[in-house]
Amino acid sequence: MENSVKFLTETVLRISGVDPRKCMKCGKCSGTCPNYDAMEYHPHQFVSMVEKGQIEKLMNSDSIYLCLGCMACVERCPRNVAPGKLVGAVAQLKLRQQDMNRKGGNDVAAFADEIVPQQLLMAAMRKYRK
Amino acid sequence: MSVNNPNWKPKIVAFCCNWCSYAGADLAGSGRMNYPADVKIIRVPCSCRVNPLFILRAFERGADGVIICGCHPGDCHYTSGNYYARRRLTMLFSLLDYLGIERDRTRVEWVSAAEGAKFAKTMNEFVETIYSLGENRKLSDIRCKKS
Amino acid sequence: MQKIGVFVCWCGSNIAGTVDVEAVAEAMKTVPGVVFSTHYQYMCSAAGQKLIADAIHEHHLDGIVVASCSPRMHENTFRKTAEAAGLNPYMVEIANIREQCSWIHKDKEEGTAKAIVLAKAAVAKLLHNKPLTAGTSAVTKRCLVIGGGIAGIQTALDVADAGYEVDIVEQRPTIGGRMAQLDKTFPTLDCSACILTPKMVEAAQNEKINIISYAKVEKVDGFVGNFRATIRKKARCVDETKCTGCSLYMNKCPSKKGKDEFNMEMNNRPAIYIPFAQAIPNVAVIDPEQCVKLKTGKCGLCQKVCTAGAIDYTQQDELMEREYGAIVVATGFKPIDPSPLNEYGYAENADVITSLELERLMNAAGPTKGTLLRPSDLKHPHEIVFIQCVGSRCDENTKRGKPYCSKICCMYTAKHAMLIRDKYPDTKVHVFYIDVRTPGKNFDEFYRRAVEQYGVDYIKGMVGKVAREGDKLMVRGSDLISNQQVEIAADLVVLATAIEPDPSARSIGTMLTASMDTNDFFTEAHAKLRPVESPTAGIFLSGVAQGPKDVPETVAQASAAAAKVIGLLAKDHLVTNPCVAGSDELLCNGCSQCEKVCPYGAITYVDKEVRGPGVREVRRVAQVNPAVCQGCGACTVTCPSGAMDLKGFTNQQIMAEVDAICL
Amino acid sequence: MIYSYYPGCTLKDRAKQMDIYARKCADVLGIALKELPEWQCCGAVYPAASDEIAPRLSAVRALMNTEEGKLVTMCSACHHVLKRTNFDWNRDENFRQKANNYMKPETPYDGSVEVIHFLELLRDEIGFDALKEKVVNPLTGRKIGAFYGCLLLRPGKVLAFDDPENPSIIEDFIRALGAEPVRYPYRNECCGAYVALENKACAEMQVERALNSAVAAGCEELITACPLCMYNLVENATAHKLPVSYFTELLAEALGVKEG
Amino acid sequence: MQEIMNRMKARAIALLADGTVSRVMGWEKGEGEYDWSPALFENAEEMEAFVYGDYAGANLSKYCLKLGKLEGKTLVILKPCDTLSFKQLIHEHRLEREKFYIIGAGCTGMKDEKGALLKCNACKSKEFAIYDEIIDSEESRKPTGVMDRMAGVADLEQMTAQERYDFWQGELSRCIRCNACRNVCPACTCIKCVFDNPASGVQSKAPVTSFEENMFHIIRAYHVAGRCTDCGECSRVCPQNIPLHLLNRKLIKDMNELYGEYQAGEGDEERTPLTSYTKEDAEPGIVHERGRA
Repeated sequence: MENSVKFLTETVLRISGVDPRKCMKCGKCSGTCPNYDAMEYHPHQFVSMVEKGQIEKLMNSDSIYLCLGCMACVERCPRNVAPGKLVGAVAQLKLRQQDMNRKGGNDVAAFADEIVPQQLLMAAMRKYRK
Repeated sequence: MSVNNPNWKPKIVAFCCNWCSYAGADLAGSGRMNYPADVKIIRVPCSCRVNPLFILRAFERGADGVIICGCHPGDCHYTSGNYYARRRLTMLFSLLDYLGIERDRTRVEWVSAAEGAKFAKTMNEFVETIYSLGENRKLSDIRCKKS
Repeated sequence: MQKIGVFVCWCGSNIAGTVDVEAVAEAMKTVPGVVFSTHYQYMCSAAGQKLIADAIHEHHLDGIVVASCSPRMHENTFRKTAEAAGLNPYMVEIANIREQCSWIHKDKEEGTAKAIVLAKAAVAKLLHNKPLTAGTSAVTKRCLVIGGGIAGIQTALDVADAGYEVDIVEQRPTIGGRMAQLDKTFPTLDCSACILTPKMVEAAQNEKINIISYAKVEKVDGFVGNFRATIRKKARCVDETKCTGCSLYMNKCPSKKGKDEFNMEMNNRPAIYIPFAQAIPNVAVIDPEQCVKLKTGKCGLCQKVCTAGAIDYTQQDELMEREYGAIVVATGFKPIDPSPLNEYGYAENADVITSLELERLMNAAGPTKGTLLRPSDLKHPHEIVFIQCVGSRCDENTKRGKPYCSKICCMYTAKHAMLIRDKYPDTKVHVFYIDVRTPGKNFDEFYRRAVEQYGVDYIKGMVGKVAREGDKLMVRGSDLISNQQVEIAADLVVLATAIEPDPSARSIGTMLTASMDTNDFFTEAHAKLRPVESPTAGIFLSGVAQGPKDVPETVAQASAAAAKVIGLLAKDHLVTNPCVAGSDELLCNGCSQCEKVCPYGAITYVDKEVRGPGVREVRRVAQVNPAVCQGCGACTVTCPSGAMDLKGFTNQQIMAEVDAICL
Repeated sequence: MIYSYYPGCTLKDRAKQMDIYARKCADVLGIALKELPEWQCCGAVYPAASDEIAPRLSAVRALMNTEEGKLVTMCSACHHVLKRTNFDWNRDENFRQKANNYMKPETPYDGSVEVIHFLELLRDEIGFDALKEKVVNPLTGRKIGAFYGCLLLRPGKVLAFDDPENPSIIEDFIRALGAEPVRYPYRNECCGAYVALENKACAEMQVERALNSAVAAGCEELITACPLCMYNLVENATAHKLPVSYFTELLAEALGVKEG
Repeated sequence: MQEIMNRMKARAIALLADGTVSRVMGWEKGEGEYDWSPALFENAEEMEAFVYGDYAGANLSKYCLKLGKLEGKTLVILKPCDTLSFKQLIHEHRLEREKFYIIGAGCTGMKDEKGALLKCNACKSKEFAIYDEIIDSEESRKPTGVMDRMAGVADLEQMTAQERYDFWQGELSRCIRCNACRNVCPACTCIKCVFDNPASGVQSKAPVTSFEENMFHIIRAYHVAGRCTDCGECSRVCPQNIPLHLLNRKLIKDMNELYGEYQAGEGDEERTPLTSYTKEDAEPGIVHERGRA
């Protein structure tokens, strides 16, 4: 898989459908993010870093697994930028790299107990491995 | 189809009402919003001045697409002109479609004086549509086609 | 054979940059009818116009085509040039090779080819032009101002000052508008009422100004110089000529549930009330929704205490018809309702308020008599958060607000922050902002004072959530400079809500056929050069109706609109548009279809002896009144025989253009 | 009235109650919930990348197999995934084409199915006023908070379920059952379940914020439509705790069919 | 029908005799058995040639344009569908009501050598839109011709654009520009037609290219839109048997669907669908969308 800045940036933009140039840098996404403190890079940084082509930095950060996928930033963005979709797209790009699964199938299966809902396990399968 | 003639450039006539759409076209111009040179604008006072004869004449003389632009319904400078135009053009387009003429060669769009971007976008879309339809053969007068 | 001259303008590099003007001029020489063709750097300059005039004389031209900028720019210039050179001004056609050619195309070859086609189309049309003579119409020397805020008041005062009559039609019971609701004004911190009320009084006392309050314009027809408006004066159930504005009834009225509109509905008022102490006219009004007498027929207390005998429960709406030469739109604005943006919790928390509500809370005549107390528990707030750009600058696809910057919020928020810190130094004030926009005289200095002198905490970032927790409002937002998410426990949250045109604007725009943009602001005739005129002749724009602006800008625009109105009313006659419809009696069937679509009632039918080759009989034929016809052309298309045609845009002219473009 | 019904995997196992109560209530309300034949897991998360086709195929199949025009879902996550799949199907040519290439269906899905949540069915098809009349056991005096979470509401334009910032459907539902709905600011925020497996602390923080907000506003119990929220609000509650139940359980109680 | 004719004849002669009318517009037999032509009768002797019956298909409304200019009243015989054309001409101020005495003629459906007329297969109405007296029979009041008037249009609408194009080219290319359609049409009443007027810019006397008959027929259909009563005379008289009524019916169908049911010549409203509007009218794009569904 190609890893040039150009390729990564274009792929993220294409698969996310996000246009970071629409951003007016108001920071509302980060103001509304429920998991802000846990993340190394915050939603508004995803937008500006993708625009600048700093995808690899983002791919190598745990932030991509800390997004709750709650879409609050998508809903509230006044510019229709959808930062959350960028986070998801970068995470997806990471999983598509060779040997870059966050967890193996067995690791996820190990979470299973009497209470954990099936869909959460299924979601983990989707979010942590490809 | 356009495949016959790779150098084919469409001829597109845009009738624009003086108060809204012509001004919108001017705004697109001063905003440097590009659209293809295939579009040529004819200024009319109101979309209700556009006689079906003009549209057929354009096709006869080799136009590949005709678009009529006027003020948004409710905003006509003359209060009701575009309402009449809307009915007249609906009927004309329907009749052309009924005669088997590609319906996408005709279009009506309401563009206000403030909508330069919409004007450019509309023209770009329309030109693209006409390119995909290719040359107008069904309605043209063969005498008028330059070989 | 006509002799046509073609004049191709470079417009400096505006046209010459992407159109080979020399090639265009050269190509036009071979077009039938063209006897002279040239190009010049600036055709609109004195030298360019002289070049045209000289060519008209030298080549005995009977028509000219100027290939230049949009006819909306210089058509009149060149018509005057032609007229001065002895040519009928309607023997001039413009080929728009700037806005519709050079500015939108990058390829010079393509641009040149298109410019030639456009110029040829203009020549083709011109070959069918006929000299036209404009008629005249009288001017009614009275002006209608719709809206009695500071914009309408200023325009009215200036027009009246020049000696013309002005009617101000205001929908509320008093003039004064939004400015009357403001506490202080930036950047001087003048008391708003102190500078506005003298103007209100001046308007009331001016003999030339007639204030029609609690009224709305229902219908307007006619045209520049000759408008006729129908105005509905709503029944206020109080005789304006008798009421002394004594307010004795205030405590007697048993109904206390009316929302005080002037105080942004933060407190209640009786059913009979005067909106505020300095209201003009200082006359009470009865709210029919709240009045016990009007609703049940039992009460009448206010009538009993009124010594002037002004109360009249049977009063009916009154319709007035008035004639005007000019109309000024000064319909103003309202703040948007921030409830849909409920992450700010406006709908649920009394202590989340809009800036205009804060103005009333800080005003001595407001619900708290000017003491800053928060609405929920009337306690003094110690920590206040301001949020900027609420509903402004939003992408249109989000439906979260307006796409434009509301322009005044940065400054009034700085004002609020400063006034609070000044009056209540124990209060912490935070402002969440995206950008602080201060382009105005002494504006940035003002904002810096708020930060440097008053210690207002400006946080660059937006708020994501306001949540009530106990008696605090937890405001969570981002601080982009320190790259942190911050949470502030506030007592009061103030939203700098976007402003939007008054809801009445859209219907007024439709009534006046004055064009508006997608945000319902009125469009100006030219964004730079004719900023106070509507494209519709005789309609002028004043204040926020045209776009967001602050008080000084509004006043400046109001006076500019007045200057334009005075210029119009000073004329005894206006030259009418000669491009009107006309019917060929020999072709007219008398079928009456055209009459049905004429929006102006300009077409009538007469039985008339028609004479022509082999024809001499009495027929029913259409006649157009050229003074009433506005030249839309609706009739021409309805006419199946082609008897009805439009001068300046005849069937032949338009078809010649079509042919020239397509061939 | 007959509706196609998509229960989803969790409702067949860990969240059985939600499904059982829903069916009982449907009987009382005169609705036939016709379970889709051979449905598969919806995919649990909607893919963030527009070129991910395979994870959405089972959702497309569910839509394709819907015969009744309307497909009812119970679980927030399934509702989310199915609605978004349907939305994109009708707008994304590329998705449509590729999915058809994968599945090679005899007749491709025409995009005409309407996905509705059971709550929408109660609101729009039955009406809360009519529901109120069916209540035999009004839950008078109970102060109940709705926990919407994120999946039901957002993205608002796609799900078109309720006002994403100011929803009222569950409050209206609670009112119809005779209880007192309590609105609190964090009712439409995320519970953090998606990170709960890997990062319990994070999840706990989100839950605490929500429960704190609910308790402060006077909620005595919460209801949800989401098995993830249910799991998380119960398992990862720390300082504040509240009883949580599925909305269908509450409905069954009010309609008098909870037991037996 | 014979009985109706006899009553009609007697009544006409009486009206001529008492001076109520100066002439009678009706039909007389032509050369062939089916070939009945419009004819004018000025006295009782001439009335001997008067006929009315199964072959009186011609719509006499248009002849009234000239008759209306003569001294005295003209008696005109109008079948139910003809009264619509007549009334429409009154709406357009082309005829003066006082100049005519109208006998509404009961009709059991008209024929020609090929059988029932096209307009009679889909008879619009047995009601008279305008009349002074009615001469009919029980038989003539019964409905006739119950075929779907719009069936032919609907069939064409079902075709692909190319099929429609081929169909119309096949039909219209046979036009010889004899102008029979125009001359017979009671809505085509221009003193001078745009196609005859050199100043109109579209003058054309005979088709030179395939386009011109398109243009002629499109514009003709368009010019009578909203005024055409669907009397079917255009198709009846076309020597090339071009189904011109399918153009008019398409416009009628569209107007009915988009702007509400409307029958030209019915009622007292002079406005047609194309000289009125509502603010909520469909956008012209509906033509495009409708085709794609």
